[in-house]
Amino acid sequence: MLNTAHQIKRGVSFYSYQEECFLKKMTLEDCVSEAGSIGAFGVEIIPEQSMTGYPHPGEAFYRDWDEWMEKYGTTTVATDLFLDTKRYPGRVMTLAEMTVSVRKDLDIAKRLGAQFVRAIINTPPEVMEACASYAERLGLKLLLEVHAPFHYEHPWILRHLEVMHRLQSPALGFMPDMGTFVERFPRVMSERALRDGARPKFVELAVETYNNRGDVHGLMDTFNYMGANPVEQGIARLSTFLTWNEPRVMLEHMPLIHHIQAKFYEMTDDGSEYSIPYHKIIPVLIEGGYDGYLSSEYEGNRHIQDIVEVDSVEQVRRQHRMFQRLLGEETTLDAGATQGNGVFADGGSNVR
Amino acid sequence: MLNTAHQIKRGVSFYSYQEECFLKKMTLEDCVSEAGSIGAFGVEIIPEQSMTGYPHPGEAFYRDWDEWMEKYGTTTVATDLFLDTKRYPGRVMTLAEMTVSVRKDLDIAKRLGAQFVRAIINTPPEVMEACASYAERLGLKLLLEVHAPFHYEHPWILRHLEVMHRLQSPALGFMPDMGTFVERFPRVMSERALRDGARPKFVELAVETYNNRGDVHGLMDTFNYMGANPVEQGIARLSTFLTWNEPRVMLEHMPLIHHIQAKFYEMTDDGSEYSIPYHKIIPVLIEGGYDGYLSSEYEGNRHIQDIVEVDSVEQVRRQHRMFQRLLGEETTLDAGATQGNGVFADGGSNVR
Amino acid sequence: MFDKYIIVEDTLRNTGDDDDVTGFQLGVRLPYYRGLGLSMVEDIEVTIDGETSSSASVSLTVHGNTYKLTDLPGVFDDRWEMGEVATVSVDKAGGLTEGPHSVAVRQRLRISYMPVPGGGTDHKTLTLRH
Amino acid sequence: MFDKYIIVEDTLRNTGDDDDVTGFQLGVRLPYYRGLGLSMVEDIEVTIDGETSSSASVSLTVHGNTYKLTDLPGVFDDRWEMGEVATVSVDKAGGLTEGPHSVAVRQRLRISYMPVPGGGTDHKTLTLRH
Ligand SMILES: [Mn+2]
Ligand SMILES: [Mn+2]
Repeated sequence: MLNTAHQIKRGVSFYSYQEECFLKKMTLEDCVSEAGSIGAFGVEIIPEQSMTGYPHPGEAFYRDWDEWMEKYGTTTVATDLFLDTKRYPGRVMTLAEMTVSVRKDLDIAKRLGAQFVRAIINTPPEVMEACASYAERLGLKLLLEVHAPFHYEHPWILRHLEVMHRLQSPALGFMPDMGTFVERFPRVMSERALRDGARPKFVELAVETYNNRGDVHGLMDTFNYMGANPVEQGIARLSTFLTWNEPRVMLEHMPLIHHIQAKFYEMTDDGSEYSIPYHKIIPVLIEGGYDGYLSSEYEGNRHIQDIVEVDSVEQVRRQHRMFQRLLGEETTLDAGATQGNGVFADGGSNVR
Repeated sequence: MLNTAHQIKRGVSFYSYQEECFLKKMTLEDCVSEAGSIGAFGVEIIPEQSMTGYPHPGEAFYRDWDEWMEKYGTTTVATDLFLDTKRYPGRVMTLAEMTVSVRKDLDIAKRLGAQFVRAIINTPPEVMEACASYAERLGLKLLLEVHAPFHYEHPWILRHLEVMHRLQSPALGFMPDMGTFVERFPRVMSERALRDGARPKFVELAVETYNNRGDVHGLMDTFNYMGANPVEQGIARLSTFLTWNEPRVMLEHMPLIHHIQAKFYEMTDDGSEYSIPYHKIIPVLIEGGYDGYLSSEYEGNRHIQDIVEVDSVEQVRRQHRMFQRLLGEETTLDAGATQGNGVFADGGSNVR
Repeated sequence: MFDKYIIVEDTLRNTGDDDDVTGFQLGVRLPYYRGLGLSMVEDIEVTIDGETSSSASVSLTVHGNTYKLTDLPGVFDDRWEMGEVATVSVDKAGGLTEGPHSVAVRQRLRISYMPVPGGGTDHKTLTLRH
Repeated sequence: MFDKYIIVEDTLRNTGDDDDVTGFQLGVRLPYYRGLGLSMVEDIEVTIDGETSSSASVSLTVHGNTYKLTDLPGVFDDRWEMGEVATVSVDKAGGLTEGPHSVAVRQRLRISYMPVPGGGTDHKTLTLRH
């Protein structure tokens, strides 16, 4: 596999650094700088997270952004939009209002120099259809994120597929989130449940049922009859939000897949993701001729922030060392590289 | 199939006549009489439904019961117990209290002359275990009802299987409810949803997703994003309570299966159940050497009571005509037999 | 499953004496296919013409035994039978006026095998006659 | 996901003049990984030493703009940014006593892609200093 030719590139979504950004330990420029320093040259930004004053951050913001891209050798690959269909109390937005909202975010993506825009899962297929030609004129692709527990045979995704196949627009497609390929129950989640008061027999049953591809939807009743407490009920519910799909399911839809959110929960000390088998995923992407980015999406912080200082930077670096290995790149990111970066002086590096 | 030898017998659970009993249109004796008259000689009774004064109905009740069995040629095959684990406000019963409750119902079953006792699904495996030898001493079998959405690989049923396989007690087993074999979405449910205000596109999507073995658990989010009203959300939820299993899954567990609740929602004018394929189920039971009863459980009333006067008697008769056909019995129950029975003079016979 | 049968037609009456009407009552059934121990009847909410009675003012009579709604959680030796028409009584000085009233009854039942509260709601127009 | 960061340490203060203390305030963050338009902030419940403030007494200040909690549903042109420490002010004649207080803040947020209300809860002991 190391010698297989491919065009897959590395990137990072600043979703990954949410803990440090939330706590003002990292600035937006720090995120860009860090991405560039690890060769994750394609950056993905969530305007509603990183742009103060969204949707009108001001010209200075865009000037700074363009300068950073230049300075750190990065490019804006993708932006992530939200669609606040419940913005107005007591009613859901009309399709026309939704279309206006999505176009506004397409404009922002264009101004940032992005190629791809993440349409959040609640975006109706009718809105995708209504925005396709607008996106095409801007040279953008509007990509529905397929996030667990959604999948390509989910009734909602089937409705989107109908529109995409009917329109044949180059501007519509999918952005799979690799959290749809959780092969075993993430350890950071089960351990957090234990710390929060779940009893071991409940956690073990959830983990075992999930890992054995059992009926996770049956866990709620089972836990209820076993006298579960609220934390235990939470882990039963969580089990139904996690999904394992065979990564080859992406092959059929590869013509519609243009960007990938490389979700991860825990990069272990031995350099692998505990729950998501990237060593099975990346070969499928290579086989399918995928030529876009693997855009890191670290989501472990919320599960460990109660016991350690989150070190998203180190986690992302570990994921990129793994990507280099699986993509056959020369491994340039040494373990321990974090230490050299003064920005994160107060960040713990022993995430786990 | 008509000539295949088998020992399957016909019966009826008085659950079937709940509408008429609730409205005092039928007495308990009417139920027994009706069962006898259609050759459903094995009767199943729900003490908490039919015994005024439960759990102490008085000696007169039992005397009447015994007389009716004699008079109408019927036998008590099964009783159905409930386990009110939440009887005491603010706490769940202890396992010891649950055991006492189940033993009380075993005593009632014994007094009624039953062979089998339905343990309701929330009965913990520990309680089944604690009651096994007591049931055995009474000559009873305590059978966990496997009701949709439960099935033999459900985490709760796996816990029960562990106990049954470990104990090897002749007193423990299963009572499958044929509602676990709903091959297509029951029409009485989809039509009721339409009458209650669900829009056709929602009902059609639920029915189609169910019938195509799609991801019914994905309907809730799909409907939510489509702007579903509460009735529509209800039909999405309902879709996850219905299940189709290949009837052959029973074969592996046949040594544990001693009684069958023949759930049905609608016997159509052409003499078949609209949603549950008894023509596929009964051959499997014959193949597996099942020698117990098919105990009718009519549950269509709640879905049609808003537009027609429910005629449970006619529905059960139709199911038994189907049983006679599928079991290779001489068909003795004429269509229209309802007319001859004065007890039901005010019942409509055109259920659908 | 038997929501439509909760409120029994033609059962709305004032209670007390002619010159001292102290409340009203009506006939109510459980919306359930079996009887239920009274400790699991969590609530019976009676709303007349849009006004919901306080739980302290409501009593339930089953086969001759009367309980205050607020005492039901502690009643472990009595049941409301399937289909039994119980009487729900509400304290209300002066009672209700003669003529039609919009009546809603909502019951919340604690059914052990269900993960969420059970029960049901019915709404009918009943006419109070002298 | 950021519940533990909702209440900002060391931010509890009385408001008003020394001789006319009219309430108290503290710093609060959204428990969410993005900013949110204020019309979708459905509730901010502040409980001090077990006593929950009435919604009419609560105001929110984001980057210098102050809104009454009850007016937030109609605010479509302002946002609470991710990680932004907003000020929650509560009217309370006399304010709080100096010293430690048990502070709980519960937020309910309307997140469109979620079927149930979002938000979060935090609980900390803050010390009010003069
Ligand atoms: Mn994602
Ligand atoms: Mn059944």
